[in-house]
Amino acid sequence: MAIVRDIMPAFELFQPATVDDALRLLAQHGADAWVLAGGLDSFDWLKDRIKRPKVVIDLSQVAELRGVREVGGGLEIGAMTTLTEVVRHPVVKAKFSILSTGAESAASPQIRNQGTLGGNVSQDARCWYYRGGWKCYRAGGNICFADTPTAINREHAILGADRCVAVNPSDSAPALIALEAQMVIRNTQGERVVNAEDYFIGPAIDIMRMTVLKPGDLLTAIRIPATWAGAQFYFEKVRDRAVWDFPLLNVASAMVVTGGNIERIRIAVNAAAARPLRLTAVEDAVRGKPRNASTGEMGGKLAVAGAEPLRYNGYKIPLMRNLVKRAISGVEEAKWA
Amino acid sequence: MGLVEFATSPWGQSVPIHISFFLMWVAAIGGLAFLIVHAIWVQFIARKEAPAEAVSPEVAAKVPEKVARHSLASRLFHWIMAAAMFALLITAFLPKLGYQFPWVTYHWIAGLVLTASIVFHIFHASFWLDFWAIWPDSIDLEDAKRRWLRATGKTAAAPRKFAKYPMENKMYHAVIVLAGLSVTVTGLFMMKRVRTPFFTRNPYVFGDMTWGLMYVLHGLAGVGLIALIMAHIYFALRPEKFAITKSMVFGSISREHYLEHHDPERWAATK
Amino acid sequence: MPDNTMKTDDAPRGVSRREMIKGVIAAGAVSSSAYLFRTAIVRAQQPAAGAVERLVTLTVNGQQRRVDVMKQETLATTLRYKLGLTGTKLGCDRSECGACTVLIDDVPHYSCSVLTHSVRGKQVATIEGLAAADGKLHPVQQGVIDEQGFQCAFCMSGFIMATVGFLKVNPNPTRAELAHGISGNLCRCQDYDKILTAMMRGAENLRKVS
Amino acid sequence: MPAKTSPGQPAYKLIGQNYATPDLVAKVTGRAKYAEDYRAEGMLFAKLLLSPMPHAHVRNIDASEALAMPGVKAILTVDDLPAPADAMTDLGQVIPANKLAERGLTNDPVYQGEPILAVCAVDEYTCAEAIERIRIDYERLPHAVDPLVTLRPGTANARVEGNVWVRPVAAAPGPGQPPPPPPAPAVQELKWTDADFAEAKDGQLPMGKATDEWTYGDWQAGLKNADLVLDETFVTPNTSHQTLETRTAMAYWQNGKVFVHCSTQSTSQTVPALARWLHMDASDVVVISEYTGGGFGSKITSSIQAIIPALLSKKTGAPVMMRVSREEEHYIGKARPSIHGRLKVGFTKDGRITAVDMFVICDSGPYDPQGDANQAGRQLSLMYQPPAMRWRGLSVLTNTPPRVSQSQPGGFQGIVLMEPILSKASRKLGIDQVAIHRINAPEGKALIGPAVGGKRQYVTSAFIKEALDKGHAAFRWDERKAQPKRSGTKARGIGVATSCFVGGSVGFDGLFIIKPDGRLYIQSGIGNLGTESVSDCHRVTAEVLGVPWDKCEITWGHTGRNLPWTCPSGGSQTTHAMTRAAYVAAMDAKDKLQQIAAKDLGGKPEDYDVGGERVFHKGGGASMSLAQAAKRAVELGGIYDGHELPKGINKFTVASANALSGQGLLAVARDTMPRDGLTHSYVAGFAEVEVDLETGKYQILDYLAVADVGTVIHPRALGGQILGRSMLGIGHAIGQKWVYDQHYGLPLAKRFHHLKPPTILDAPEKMAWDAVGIPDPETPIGARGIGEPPVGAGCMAILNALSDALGDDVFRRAPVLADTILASLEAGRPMEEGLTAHI
Repeated sequence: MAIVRDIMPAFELFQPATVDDALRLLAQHGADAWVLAGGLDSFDWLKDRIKRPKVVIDLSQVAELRGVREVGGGLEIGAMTTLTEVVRHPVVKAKFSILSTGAESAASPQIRNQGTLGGNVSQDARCWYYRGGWKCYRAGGNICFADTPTAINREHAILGADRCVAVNPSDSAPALIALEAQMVIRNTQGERVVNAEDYFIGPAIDIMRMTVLKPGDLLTAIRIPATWAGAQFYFEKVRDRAVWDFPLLNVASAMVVTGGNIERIRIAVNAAAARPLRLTAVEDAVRGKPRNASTGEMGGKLAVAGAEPLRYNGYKIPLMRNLVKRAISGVEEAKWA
Repeated sequence: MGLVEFATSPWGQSVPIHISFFLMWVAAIGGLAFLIVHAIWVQFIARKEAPAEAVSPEVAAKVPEKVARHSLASRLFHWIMAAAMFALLITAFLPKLGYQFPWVTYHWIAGLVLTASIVFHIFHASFWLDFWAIWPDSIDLEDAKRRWLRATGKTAAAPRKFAKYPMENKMYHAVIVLAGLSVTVTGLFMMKRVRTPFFTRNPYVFGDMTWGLMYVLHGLAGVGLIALIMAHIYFALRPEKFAITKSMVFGSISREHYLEHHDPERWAATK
Repeated sequence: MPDNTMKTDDAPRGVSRREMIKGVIAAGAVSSSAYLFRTAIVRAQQPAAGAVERLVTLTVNGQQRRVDVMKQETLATTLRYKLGLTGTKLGCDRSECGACTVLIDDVPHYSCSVLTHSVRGKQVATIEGLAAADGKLHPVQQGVIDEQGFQCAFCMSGFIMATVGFLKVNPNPTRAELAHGISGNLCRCQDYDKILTAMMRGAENLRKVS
Repeated sequence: MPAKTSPGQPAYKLIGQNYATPDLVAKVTGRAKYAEDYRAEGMLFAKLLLSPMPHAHVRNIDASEALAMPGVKAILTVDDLPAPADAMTDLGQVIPANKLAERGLTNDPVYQGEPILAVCAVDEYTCAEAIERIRIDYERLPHAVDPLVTLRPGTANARVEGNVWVRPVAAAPGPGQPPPPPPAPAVQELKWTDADFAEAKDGQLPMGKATDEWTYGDWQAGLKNADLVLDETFVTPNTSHQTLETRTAMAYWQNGKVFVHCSTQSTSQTVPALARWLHMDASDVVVISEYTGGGFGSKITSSIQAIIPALLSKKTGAPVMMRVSREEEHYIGKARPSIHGRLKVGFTKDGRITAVDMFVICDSGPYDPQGDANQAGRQLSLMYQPPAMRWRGLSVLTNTPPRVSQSQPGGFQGIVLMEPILSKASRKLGIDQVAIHRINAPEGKALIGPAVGGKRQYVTSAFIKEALDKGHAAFRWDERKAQPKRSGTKARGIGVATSCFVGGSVGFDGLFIIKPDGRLYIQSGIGNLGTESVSDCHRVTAEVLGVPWDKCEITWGHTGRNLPWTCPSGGSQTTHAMTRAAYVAAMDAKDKLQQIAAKDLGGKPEDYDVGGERVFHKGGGASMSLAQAAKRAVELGGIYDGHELPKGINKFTVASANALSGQGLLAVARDTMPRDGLTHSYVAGFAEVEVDLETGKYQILDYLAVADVGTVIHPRALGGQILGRSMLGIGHAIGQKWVYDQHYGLPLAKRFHHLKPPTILDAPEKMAWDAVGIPDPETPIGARGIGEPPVGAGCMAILNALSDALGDDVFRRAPVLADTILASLEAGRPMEEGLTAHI
């Protein structure tokens, strides 16, 4: 079968108005169904004619999945809330600013106007072999093209690789993990809530999925507890171009400092592994220590312990080390005359 | 649904990537069916053999109380191999059943253990044991024919007693050798495709097609082993064979069992 | 095919905007059935129970337009090939360039990555809808004229729509703010400096009139 | 930006003034129609089937199932294409067809993504479904995507014929004869020895046998007597042109003529190109391209794939549109060839270059040999004026998409190879960067390239030193230089780079009519690709005749509307070539007006002058309006209204003039004005960057480009060109490149977020431009082209600033991204693989 791209294959389109209708449709069509949120990840798969769902369930009409609600000092953000809505939300800005900084660092304005928070955390890997339609492990094959002697893999994983070396490209995920967010998942059987860091899965567990979502599941909301409201935050994303590009690496931290000492801290990085990594070892190591450069250095070094570079992504080790350092002790800003 | 799954290579060619995993169920069900049929056959259909005539007492007298059957080395080998085999089957097929865990590392380590034990066994059997004892000889075939005719009610000369290993035992060994070697050899090549401490990962030592066929062979042998292991356990637990099973633990069989089933001419009993 | 039956909308310059749009719409109508999925209607588009209806009413530039839309059809395709609004360009069709930017309820979107079915009941605005009926240019369009913004201009309608959308949120941006606001648009002539100058001039023009 | 008129140039009314170009309203209202915006009744659609393999032979195509589908109209394969035809130059020279050239479709694909066939159907959906039902039996052939790898012993060749281009040297022209046509290039196999590769130390480019070489001066002595000799290897990137408008085309036939709506840089020049590809008479080809969404060299005469809808339209008897998707554009949209270069450069203590020994490998892709390798040497020899030089080069074939000239072809690579050496020398010798550029800069009729017929050629003029001085002051260079380089986790650096390229050609035609309504009806064959030369050049006509601009109408973009023979809009030729053509046509009009006035009002023609929309007696008194003169021209006929045409104008122009004759005073002329030297333009670029030492990311704080382009015609358009093309170069510095998997020979980077065209936020925080504004002495208006020179200056001002901030040996290839910088800073030496292509 000759390969042809850029014409979306036909599919049946459903636009349910309520979550229940959506869940019923998902249950009814099972693995044949494709959930469409903002669509910015989906349309690539569809236009490339690589994924060919029989049925597309477009959530754009489900009002109850949109919007940010204040719940007991925290927030509940509907999965279909656009990144722009998240970025501009006053409470997010005021109390949980890493989330707005993180979300604002994603893609481009138009994409943030359409892309949703739920979609951003549930998006697929962007490994150029995998997305190029190469039949790799993640695509159900038996090889990783990005981990071969001749592979070009500057964007790939330095940690947690298991056959597949793709990374998770989400910019909001580390912020959510740092904020101790919880993901609300529903299916026709009912509702379950998982911690943000457990929402994502690596290739060792399931090489073909990025998240715990299974056919029939729907991420309906993301809850942000009051726990870290108004804490000291740090978010930084390093990418090639200032717009559109996925992170080479990003880091998010939430920290409570009392008397110059780090009392509580959560740190997460993304694009270092197939799932956003919460750096618990670093958190434990720096907790109770003074918040200064040497603590930062120590945390940074610890963060990259066990990192295994590929042929072209060795730079990610110093990059992660430095970003984690900054996430702990901040940036030494330049003072030009 | 085909027996083999194909994928499009980066060059747009269709290449095999592995067997269709429903074959796993085919093997399991096939194995189960075999042992049910066998049990029914032995229990209800097959004519019981008349107890063979006893050997002369002077011969019997020479037979020790316990007749050594498996050296400690052989037994250790057998059980290590068994452990490795189970580890391999579990790490290979549980994920396919939906139980997700990081299986790759356990799988290749168990694979190495299996390979090592097989290599040991080949040397051990060649230089320390009677290598040919496990392979069917002309008498086995002749007797197999006789047993079949008699079991199906026809007339035939009484089959002689077994040498060290019963016919089925030898047949089984032959098949497992085939499956075991295919799965280990292909498995060893596949080590080049996973991250191991031994060498840099390089899937490009063979072409897409060669690899595909290798995966298919690995898969076929793998699911084949499901059925073979089932049969093995079944026979091990059958009452008439249980003495042999015990001997795989304790190393020897009783004089009675020896005299009843084995032909001192073909297998000289030793302490 | 007899040659004289050939009709194209290779219209001479100088036709008024309205004639032109009529012409293009006519042509658009001619080719609308031609562009997407004529045969697909039979092959792959059997409506299932509860699935969307193919015939939809869209509100584009204030006008109600009834269109037959395939399930997988993007807004850019509908605008360009069914409504004849070819001012909206397709540069990448993958939400990576911004040439197809239109406003949906005043918010800039990449029309190449929006299912037409999802804009039912929403206000869609394209470059053709900016200027007044009498042809008076929108202040942002005027900004381009004032500063000779853009070069090949293939990205222009997208940039203008993105700017118009951004100015609704921030009518008085600094140059840097505006750059961030319209950073979802690519210009391969890379006339970015002059584009920003023109768009800042447009923002200024807009503040004057409103 | 205020209007910039040159101090050196006379006070013009129109030239040097800003104005709104006549195409602008259509552009802002979305009315401007590009190829994909046209519709025709019963229009069918075509889609391409692309090769999945980098190198293969198609054994068999089974399209039966596809053709049986409802809605599928036709299939076009290479067997339906006319064989490659010879080309004919303006001078009537026949350039023999390159039998190895790209044909648009093929059964022997030489790169992944090459079109094998096209399917034509009622809609694109059906095209796609049909393509998936086509079965092709490929014989896979060994591939080569790395120009250096294919030179190793025992490696694969990109084509069965071999892996390098050789161009037999042309025979010297006989006395007074035009040079004979260049002999056809040929492909051969060339493998270097293991010893050649072993000689090169870590990161150095091996230098085996070259296929081409030239020298001038005693370069060996130059290097021997130098106080400092630098031996540096640098690799420039392959970069797709990535015009925002893909090369979509729509075509139909009418009364035996083919009408092609395509995307082209050069309206007039595309007619003979299509005629050649289609084996048709040029008079039966009509090109419609009123607006072109960018070219940068990739659409100089449209693209050969434009014949696919034309031939399908003939086959199906209906109009056919072939939309080209962004991914397809990556394959057939052309790209700039990368160059692996190694230069040995000698310097005196005071920074003057003593000699250059240059070795370059040009990745020419699978088709035509690219001139970039040679042009890199030529432009380098002009820009830095080495007194002695040796150039050696190879044009290597690879199984990657076809290459073609991109803004400043070759010149760019030459600048990029040389500038790091110049800035390194400035640090080693303790000489200011601007100073070392100035010391080596050309001046006046500076020499360029090797000797031709025993004599080295020279340029018309060069005022780059003035540009350096102007920029040095405006950029507050010394002030910035005094600043500290490090603070906190940041490092800052400043950089300067100079750049040059061909700035114009000669010998084209101007054509316009003064009609009895007193207005000028100007015919423009210039492509409208955003440079605005399509109208800017004709400002000269109005200026010379003193006609207000609002009384000028320009017709462009449709060769059915009688356009003159015009230069290709590429290589910065247009402003120079077409202001000259506009000038001679205006002079022709002036001459005819004087004659008409003399006839009617008495006296001799030279007693009359033209101005204020009148032709008047210099002594005052008698005069007539242009309107009256135009009316008289029609009455007089003959030469006056175009019924008699002058000799020497191109036959393309003749046809147009004939069609226009009898409507008024018809002015038509060919530019035969003398020119002493080769026209070149120059740019000096200045940049300041700030590097984050912990992430490797850097920001361009400020950029200034000062151009030497002679007389400024249209300041805003000029500014757009200077900064726009500077950004094109900056893109090469900060991100644009190709990525290939060498095992499969397949591209991994096909999307914008992989190929990284700069966004508005990657542009420098501050950008400014200026022009020296000294008219070129060898052309009447003094204007030169500007499209090319800014590219190299933009790229290298940034990279030199980076080296100023970080020191030498952090990078050895462009582009330079965060990963390269961070890895090198971490290791304290260049970490990125120096020589592997497409990483």
